[in-house]
Amino acid sequence: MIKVELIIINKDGVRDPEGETLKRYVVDEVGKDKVADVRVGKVIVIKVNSSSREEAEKFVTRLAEEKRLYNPIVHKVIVRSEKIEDGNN
Amino acid sequence: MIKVELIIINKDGVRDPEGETLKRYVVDEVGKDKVADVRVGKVIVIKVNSSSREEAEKFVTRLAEEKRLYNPIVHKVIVRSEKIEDGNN
Amino acid sequence: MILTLSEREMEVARKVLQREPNEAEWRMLDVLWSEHCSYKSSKVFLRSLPSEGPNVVMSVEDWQDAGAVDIGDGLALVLKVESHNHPSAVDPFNGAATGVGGILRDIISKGAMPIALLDMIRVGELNEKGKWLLRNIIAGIGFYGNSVGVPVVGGELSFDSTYNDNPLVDVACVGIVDKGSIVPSVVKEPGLRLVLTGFTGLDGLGGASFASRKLSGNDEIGAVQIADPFAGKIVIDSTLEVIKYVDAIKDLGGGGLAVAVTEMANGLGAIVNLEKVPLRVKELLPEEIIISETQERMLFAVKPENVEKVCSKFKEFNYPCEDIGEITPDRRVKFLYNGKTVADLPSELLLSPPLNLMPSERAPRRYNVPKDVTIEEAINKVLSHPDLVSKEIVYSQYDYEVGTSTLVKPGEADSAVLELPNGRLLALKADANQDLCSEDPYECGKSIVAESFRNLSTVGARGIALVDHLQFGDPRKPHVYQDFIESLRGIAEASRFFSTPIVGGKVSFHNEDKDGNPIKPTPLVVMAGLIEDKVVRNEVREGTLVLLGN
Amino acid sequence: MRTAIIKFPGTTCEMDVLKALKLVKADAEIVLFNKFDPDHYQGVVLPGGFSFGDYLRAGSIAANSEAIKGVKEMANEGKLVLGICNGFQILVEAGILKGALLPNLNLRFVTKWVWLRVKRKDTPFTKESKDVLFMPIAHAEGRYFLDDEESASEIAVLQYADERGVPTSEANPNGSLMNIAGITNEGENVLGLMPHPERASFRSISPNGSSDGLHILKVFGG
Ligand SMILES: Nc1ncnc2c1ncn2[C@@H]1O[C@H](COP(=O)(O)OP(=O)(O)O)[C@@H](O)[C@H]1O
Repeated sequence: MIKVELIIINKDGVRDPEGETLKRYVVDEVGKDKVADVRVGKVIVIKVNSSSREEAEKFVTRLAEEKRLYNPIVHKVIVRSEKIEDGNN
Repeated sequence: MIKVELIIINKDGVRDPEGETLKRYVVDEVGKDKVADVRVGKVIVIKVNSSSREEAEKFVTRLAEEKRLYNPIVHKVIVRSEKIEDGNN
Repeated sequence: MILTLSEREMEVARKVLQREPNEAEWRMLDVLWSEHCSYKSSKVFLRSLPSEGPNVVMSVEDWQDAGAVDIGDGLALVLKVESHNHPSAVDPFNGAATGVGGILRDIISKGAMPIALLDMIRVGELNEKGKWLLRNIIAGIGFYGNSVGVPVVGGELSFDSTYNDNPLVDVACVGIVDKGSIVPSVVKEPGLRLVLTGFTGLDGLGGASFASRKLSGNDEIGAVQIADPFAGKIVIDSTLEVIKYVDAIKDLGGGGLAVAVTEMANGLGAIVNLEKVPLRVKELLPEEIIISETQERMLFAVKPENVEKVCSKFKEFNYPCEDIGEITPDRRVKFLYNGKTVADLPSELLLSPPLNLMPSERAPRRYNVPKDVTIEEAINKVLSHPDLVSKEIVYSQYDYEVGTSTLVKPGEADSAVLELPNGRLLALKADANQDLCSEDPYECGKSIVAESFRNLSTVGARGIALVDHLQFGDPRKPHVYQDFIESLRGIAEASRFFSTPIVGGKVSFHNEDKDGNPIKPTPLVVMAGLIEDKVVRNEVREGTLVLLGN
Repeated sequence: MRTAIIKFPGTTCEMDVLKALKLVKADAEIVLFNKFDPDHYQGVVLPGGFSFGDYLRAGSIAANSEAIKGVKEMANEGKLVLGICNGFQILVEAGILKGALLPNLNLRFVTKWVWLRVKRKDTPFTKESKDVLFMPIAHAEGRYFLDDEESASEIAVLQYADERGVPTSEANPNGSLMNIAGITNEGENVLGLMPHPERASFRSISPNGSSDGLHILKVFGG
């Protein structure tokens, strides 16, 4: 089984109020210089019945596009995968 | 600079209605047997001015705890990091 | 196995059964005899409440899931209040949200369409933790209420350090139903099928009476219930569509199937085939299925020929629905798994825990009036108290317009006003006063009823009924128990005085801080009233100052 | 006009829309998402609510449904399509209308009565409308965004405004680009808006006694 992680996050030009709020918090706390940027997004973790990471990633990427798991106007996506034992994490 | 990724997701035994719904109404439409499980969580990406991955990860973990960015009773967190060139990515 | 039953209670059970109950049976007794389900320490007193009146359709002594009053034109108003304090302390978002889900299911259990919610929030100091609690409680209530389309039309927000570790999250709901179509919670005849909707899972295993335990290597899962308003909405819509085909409805709350089946059978018997229960996770044990408190489930008693009609309405939305057993004449509640008996107990025993009258003792009056305060200090202190700030930040997060009937909206007056389907105008208000109650619970009981009645009158309404919710510390402490008894006496006296019958209520004990100190006594009432003439809108113009009273 | 009000699991405003459409004498009915046949109707309304729990993003799961394919067909045939709140979110997620509706800038759900400037009156929905309308919003994801300001300005039909109809930044409740509250498509037969016209159709519940929502809904009458 392959665990595929799809990270959906706002593109650089699109405002991310949650990240901005968090950054303000952090800056308040620890000083301006410690943190350069904060972004908040969603992650979808999909366990795919497959033995090839490449195939599983392709499947998830296609799914994300066809079913619009993200909106290409505002989001960028990152796909990652790892092989796991059945039933495990 | 270190880019730290903090993934916040429900613990394994805790329900995730969002993932369940996504599986039942979207993912299963594409291939019911193809996917074993879908889970949805949040990702926070923080760029920390630091030269040590370890230090940056510790900083983000502490921040997440102190600012109650997650609820340890419900969520588990996964922390990952990578070194990046300034301003990149 | 951790049980909350006392030695005495266990002796009673053994004596009646003439044997040692098995583990599943102990757990059933544990939940059914829990304070939460059985009211063993409070029932005697609740019976003394003035619960009758010419308009009362269903009241405290009927011991149903909610009370109901006649509002004319063949309609009844169904009313209920409940808290979700402990879950909200652990997980404020899901705790508050599932509280809303629970109260809604109480209303639809009567066949009534929920038309409005109220939320009463009490938290401690606004430090980092207090803010986190408050932010998430509000978000949780909004998440559930908004998602299912029931407007939150009013409530309270109050701060007191007594709630630092134990916030109070109370939610009330009102619904409308044709008087003749109110669905009972109990059955009258054997032979009816038991139909269960919704998946049963690990979540909420052990909420009512035993502490969390390890399950499949995961920790503390049992304590947490995740809110799923989407499922909740399907349950609401579908249940209201099938009421004409069902003989009785119970929602599954504290104590899960054990409590719902036993209370529905109401002295008759039942057989439940646990292998038929739709499961979300495969590894659940039969004993766990019996007491799992997973949300968004309903139990229906249905004539055999109607089972299909009921289930098809749920399956239309891909929602599980199964025939899991039947009501029997033999006065025993039996849970079987693939034909093997898991638990088999007499209904009578399950329904009648030994009542619990505890020692009570009047606490010294706690009048605590600071001396030598200048009028200026007093005014500053009062006006800067967070209880008195604008509550817009709260109610603007709730969809109070859905249903297109909210006439007087949150923030506009001291009560909310709704337009009912028959054109009549309903006013709603909730009140509590922890400061007064900690000084004199009896006077306070009277005072909160009077205050609701006054608040209703400011929009032109006369109170017609109320529900109460009594929130106290550990009743085994004589002062706490005495506070409870006295505040109830005060509430009862005032309701008699105003002719506003008490048609329902709820008791929540064991509200304590982490050092074991009880919270300030916090009884709370929710009153409904009708506007006989037209809505009174208070309008204060520049230059006017209005004072009433002496 | 024969009008369908589509109910998805999680839709909450279908009854309110029906009640309001009756006021303008529309021949409207509520249709379950899996029973919807676009050929039966000349108009369709996607009411507000939380379709499929609004999981992932508001409207995103409903946008994938068969019913929405039917709505797309109707839009292409020039039939009237109105999306209110969650309905607007669905239209955007389905690509029937352009852009995206993002979480409100203050990250909170907000209920509030707002003033709207009617920027375009050349759509069937706003043809004889007043210049300024008063309606409530109730949403958490209503911040309109499009990566092309020029075209956003063209498709904008309604803008959050002050009482006189000026789209000031104070009047913007959610951070929408150019205060946009509602947009149309190229054919002008589709309107999506975040405010709820059906909740502004009954004088008794409007804070100022108006019924401005009927200005939009009347197109389904007759
Ligand atoms: N938790 C809440 N949820 C919804 N509405 C609330 C809440 N708290 C306060 N409100 C509303 O805010 C308004 C003002 O509240 P408050 O100042 O407490 O009034 P009062 O003193 O009459 O109780 C009322 O309309 C009340 O219903």
